Amino acid sequence: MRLQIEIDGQSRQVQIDPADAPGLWIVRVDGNLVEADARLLRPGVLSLLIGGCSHRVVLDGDSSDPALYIGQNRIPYRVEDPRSLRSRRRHTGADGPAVLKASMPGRVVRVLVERGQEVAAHQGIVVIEAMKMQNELKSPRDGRVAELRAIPGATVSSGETLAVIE
Amino acid sequence: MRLQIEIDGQSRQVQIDPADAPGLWIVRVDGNLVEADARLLRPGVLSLLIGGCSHRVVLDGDSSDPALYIGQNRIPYRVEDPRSLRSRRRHTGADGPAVLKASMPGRVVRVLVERGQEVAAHQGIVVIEAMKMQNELKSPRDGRVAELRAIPGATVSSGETLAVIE
Amino acid sequence: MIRRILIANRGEIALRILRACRELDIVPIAVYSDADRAAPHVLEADEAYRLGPAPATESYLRGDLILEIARRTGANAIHPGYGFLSENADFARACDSAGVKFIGPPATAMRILGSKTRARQAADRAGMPRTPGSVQGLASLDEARSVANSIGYPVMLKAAAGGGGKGMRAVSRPEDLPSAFDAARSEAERAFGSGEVYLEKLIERPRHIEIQILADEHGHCVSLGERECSVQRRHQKVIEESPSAVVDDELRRRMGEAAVRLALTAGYTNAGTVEFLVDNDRNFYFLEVNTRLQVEHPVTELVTGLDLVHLQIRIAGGEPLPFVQSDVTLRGHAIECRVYAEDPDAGFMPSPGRITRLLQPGGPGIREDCGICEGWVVPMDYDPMLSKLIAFAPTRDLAIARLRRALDEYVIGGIRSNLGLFRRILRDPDFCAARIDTGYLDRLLRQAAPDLAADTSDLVPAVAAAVLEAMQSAASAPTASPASAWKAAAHYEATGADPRP
Amino acid sequence: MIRRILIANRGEIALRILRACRELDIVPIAVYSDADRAAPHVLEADEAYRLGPAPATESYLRGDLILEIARRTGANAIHPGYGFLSENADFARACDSAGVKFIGPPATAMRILGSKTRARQAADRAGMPRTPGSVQGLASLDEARSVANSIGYPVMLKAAAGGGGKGMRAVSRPEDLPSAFDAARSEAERAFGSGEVYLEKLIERPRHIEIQILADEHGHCVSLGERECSVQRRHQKVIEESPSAVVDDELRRRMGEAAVRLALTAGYTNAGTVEFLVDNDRNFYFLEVNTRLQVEHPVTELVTGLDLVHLQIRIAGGEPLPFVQSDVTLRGHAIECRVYAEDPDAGFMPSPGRITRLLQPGGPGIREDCGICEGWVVPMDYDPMLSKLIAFAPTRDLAIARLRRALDEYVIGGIRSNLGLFRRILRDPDFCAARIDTGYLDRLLRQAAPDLAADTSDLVPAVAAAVLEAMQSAASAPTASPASAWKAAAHYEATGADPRP
Repeated sequence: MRLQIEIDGQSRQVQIDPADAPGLWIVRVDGNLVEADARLLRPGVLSLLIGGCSHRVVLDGDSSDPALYIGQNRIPYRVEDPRSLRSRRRHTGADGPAVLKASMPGRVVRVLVERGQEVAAHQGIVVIEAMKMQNELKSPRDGRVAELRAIPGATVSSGETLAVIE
Repeated sequence: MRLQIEIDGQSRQVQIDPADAPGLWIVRVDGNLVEADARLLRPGVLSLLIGGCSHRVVLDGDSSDPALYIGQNRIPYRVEDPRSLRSRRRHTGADGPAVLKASMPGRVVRVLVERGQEVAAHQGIVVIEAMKMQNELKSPRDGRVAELRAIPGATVSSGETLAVIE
Repeated sequence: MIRRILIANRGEIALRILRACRELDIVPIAVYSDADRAAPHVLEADEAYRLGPAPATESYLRGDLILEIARRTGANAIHPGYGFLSENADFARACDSAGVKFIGPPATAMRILGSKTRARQAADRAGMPRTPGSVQGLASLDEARSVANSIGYPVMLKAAAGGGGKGMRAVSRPEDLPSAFDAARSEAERAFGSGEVYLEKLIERPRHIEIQILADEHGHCVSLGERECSVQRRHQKVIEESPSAVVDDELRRRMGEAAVRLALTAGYTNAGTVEFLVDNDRNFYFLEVNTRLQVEHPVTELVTGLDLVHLQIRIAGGEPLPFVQSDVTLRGHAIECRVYAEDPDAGFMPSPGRITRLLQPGGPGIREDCGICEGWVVPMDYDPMLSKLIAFAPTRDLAIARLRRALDEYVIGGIRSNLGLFRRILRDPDFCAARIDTGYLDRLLRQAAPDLAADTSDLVPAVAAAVLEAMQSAASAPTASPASAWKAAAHYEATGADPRP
Repeated sequence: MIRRILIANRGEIALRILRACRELDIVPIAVYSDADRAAPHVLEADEAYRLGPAPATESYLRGDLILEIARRTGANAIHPGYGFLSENADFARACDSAGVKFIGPPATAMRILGSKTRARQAADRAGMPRTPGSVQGLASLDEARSVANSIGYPVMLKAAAGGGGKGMRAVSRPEDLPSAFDAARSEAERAFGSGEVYLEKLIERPRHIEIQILADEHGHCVSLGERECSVQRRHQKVIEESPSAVVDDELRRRMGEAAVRLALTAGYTNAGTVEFLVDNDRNFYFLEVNTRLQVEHPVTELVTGLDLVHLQIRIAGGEPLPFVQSDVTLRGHAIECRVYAEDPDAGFMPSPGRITRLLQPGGPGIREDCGICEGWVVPMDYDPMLSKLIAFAPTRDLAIARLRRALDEYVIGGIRSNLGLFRRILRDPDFCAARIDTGYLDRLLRQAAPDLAADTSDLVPAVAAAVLEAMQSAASAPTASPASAWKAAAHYEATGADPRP
């Protein structure tokens, strides 16, 4: 099985095949060959032995933002799927409309702009509160508030679109 | 939804229907009506509030022998399925051939009888070892060893047939 | 005789009190908001009653509802925990009127010590050192100016009703006083409904050291050693320990005696904490009193061998203290980390949400007072504390080593936490040498974090990701997308989600 | 300087030692059998190496393989834990020859104290009270008869190489001696490869009380108080506590001094335990020495505030003891329960298998030294210990209450455990009053168990079962069988099972 895996922003070519015993895999990463002894202890918790070194691997995040805890280090990763362009989406939109998304789940306590208003980069757009802490979300660029979905008092989830700046 | 539920050997008639709010159920047990507020916290762990009393319910066992921990009490139960006779199977076989099953997973260390041999009730048939403890399994009745599947040194799982006494 | 206690709180402290109730054969009764229906404290209680919607103002702050539930369920005492109604003198009085024992000091003592200016007056009556400055609210800018001139700059403006750093302003030059005075007043007015501010000498690089006291209802009061709480961010404690590296037996005795005198002067009963600032020359200055159980009480429990919640309940039940001051001895060293749902790598942004995976530390010398479990959705409506991780060991060095070990075992998946911050602090040479003051953590955070991130030339992450992918691919149908290793694992969380009818 | 320790053990004690290594900045190296590849001690170690197939004789007892791995991986010390190779003098000597530090006493001291007859001779040299009887193996039935007649019946026959109750026979009448003598000899021969038996006076209803000692390699030895281990089943300890209700300061001092003398006489170093029987008049009699860390060492750690595994490692590294006898004080009370995979309701039948669900206790005063986790398959190949649950509190009564509370929080699903037995013991009036001796538990188990089972007229189980069924039915496709509520929940375990390629 051939995979392209992006680890913390850097892309690696990986070839993985089952070895001759249960739990063993032959893995080639960018030309380096290792034998990995891997057991899934319960969903999302993997014990990985490579050359005698023991690694506790814990899956974190979700499909849009997967990560691994290896020991205590949280490492974002992405398995690139050649059949879709999904993995490239995050790179789009530098010049197009900028979408302001909720960086945390919370309640909208204040909306600081109006639809159609001209705004500068870093100008405050919306204030969200969670866990007794208020967070002011700022415009990612100069532009005009093309859409304004945030409604004071409403609950928003993380990643939800609050406004679009054109 | 109508159910027949056997709790620790005693059969109850239960009617359960969702109430008007999420998590709430109207349950009638043998004519007693209660409102239950139930949340599955994670698979197999249920928080149940009935009239202000809080119960921690944990599923245990498997399909052939389900049980609930309610607080610290382990309570075997069985939801009887009118479409099958499964629930009655355990009552069969009082006069027919008696099947000697492994009462725990382990290794067969000794087989004390031979096929075809006449045995008395409570006579030792097989010795199994697990966790440094040996267990002698005894014949459930007088009879003849019609089948003998236990092989010294073999690993057996719980419930596996070791011998049949006719 | 206290038989049934209503626990008017949530999270780890509700569980903490619940456990003490069980150990004393008392029925624990929980209350919950809609956000907490599936919370551990509801699961573990004998009885649990709904208060109302998620916002605290509609649930845990509704003293009227809580008293109504206490009456209906026959609870003859209420433990308020910390936060919420715990320092609300009106609620304490209402409990009293309703014939329900409030587990804490009487409303009269709370009123005296709850206001910082009145507490400073009480400190003077008790002959206790305090920072130079006013002991009453400043009537005008002129008065502020004259006090500041008499004690000398730098000074600190503080809200009398304050807490959590709100309504505070440090002023180092006379010309900055007017604007600071206005700002502190209006911030205090907004935050506490009272614009009363006072002024005190600013202590440079102070340590925050506090004394735990315990007073019964028969006039006996003891002190239980100190806690050093100098590791703070925005005036919020982050790490607490006992004993303090700068407090010797003599200083401990003097601070303890001062705290006990203040408590007796104010007619205080039950558990309380007298907070001090300690300067470089180990002079101590009265700061304020917290008229309740503190978050950080476990470090005192570990070094004294006592159980403060047991003792709170026994005191509230009218029992005399079962020991005297000379019976109190400190042994070993305890350090506590407040584990929060916040992301130190992203400006300490709150991180509520579902805990998809939880690997908790354990073993010798580790105590975790925890309010979460796998599958729990941390609500956005309350403070971000998830649990308190506490290490106990014979020495401070070993307590630090033990805490590091426990932090390395700990994984909280699905949300972000500040576990990484603790890993950093506990390896910082200044912290390890106990060179700390209340500005320590802000200084540390201004430095670049040591790069603990994975070496990208390391093969392990790529191998791990590939194995997970291959396992998923082997286990699932051939139509499965290769980019979905996480999905199989996430299935459990998905199916564990409240499947509503 | 010890830098890398190979941990030649499994389960909770392997994790216990691993944690101590981390706290001392030592690299922990695990070994495992095929049954333990997915065990917690492998997951948490820095390095882990396969020994062989599941049976202990092919894995954890393979000293040759273990030494080979130590050499290959640069481990300069081996911690044997308890059981397996921990009391094997040949292995200790082999480590020594290989230049790998064995963390335990020297082989010479193990040989003296490992044989019960040689240990009795050493006790005589140390001037320590022991039971009347022989100090050498009995050459013949005639010799046995003459010793028995001289000390008087009842007497006890014991295997010199014994342990765990094997090769032991109580004899109350002279006419029973011949058959008991033959039986004890042949049982000892089968179990230990040595038929050497000796004979001692049988103490009636004794308490089992043992002294923890610690000796450095510079001639210093201290005692760390006692543990009472009288709650036993078939000569296996079930509950241990410290201090003992019958040991006062004076008796503790005398027993401690005797134990230290014995250790010094035998040239003992590192941690060890001297076991005694104590009769109704509080006379103590030397029983035997365990030349290793004991399962029940945590109760001593909790009341002394020390870490025995840290101290073992420091002693093995050549450090002198960092304290003297007068520094050792006991505070509070600790009780430990050995949690086993066995079914007390079915003749204590072993219960290996997958742990499908695990709810673990926590909070103040609770320590769990645990070798399991959710999803773990408890192998059938080793002893049934799952974890040790230990409570610490200011008094024995509170430690009991705390342990009850923790047991009520604890759920181990998928396999059976003896948690229910502990719930029963900790509510038994005799246990609560400390009226215990080594026959206590057998007597308790002969009584009918109090009926703690659910009242079948209670609605709760039926409601719970119905709700689970209805949730499943609502969540799943219409074709689902109604009798399968457990299936959805079990899905997680099923998908968690090692998905082989």
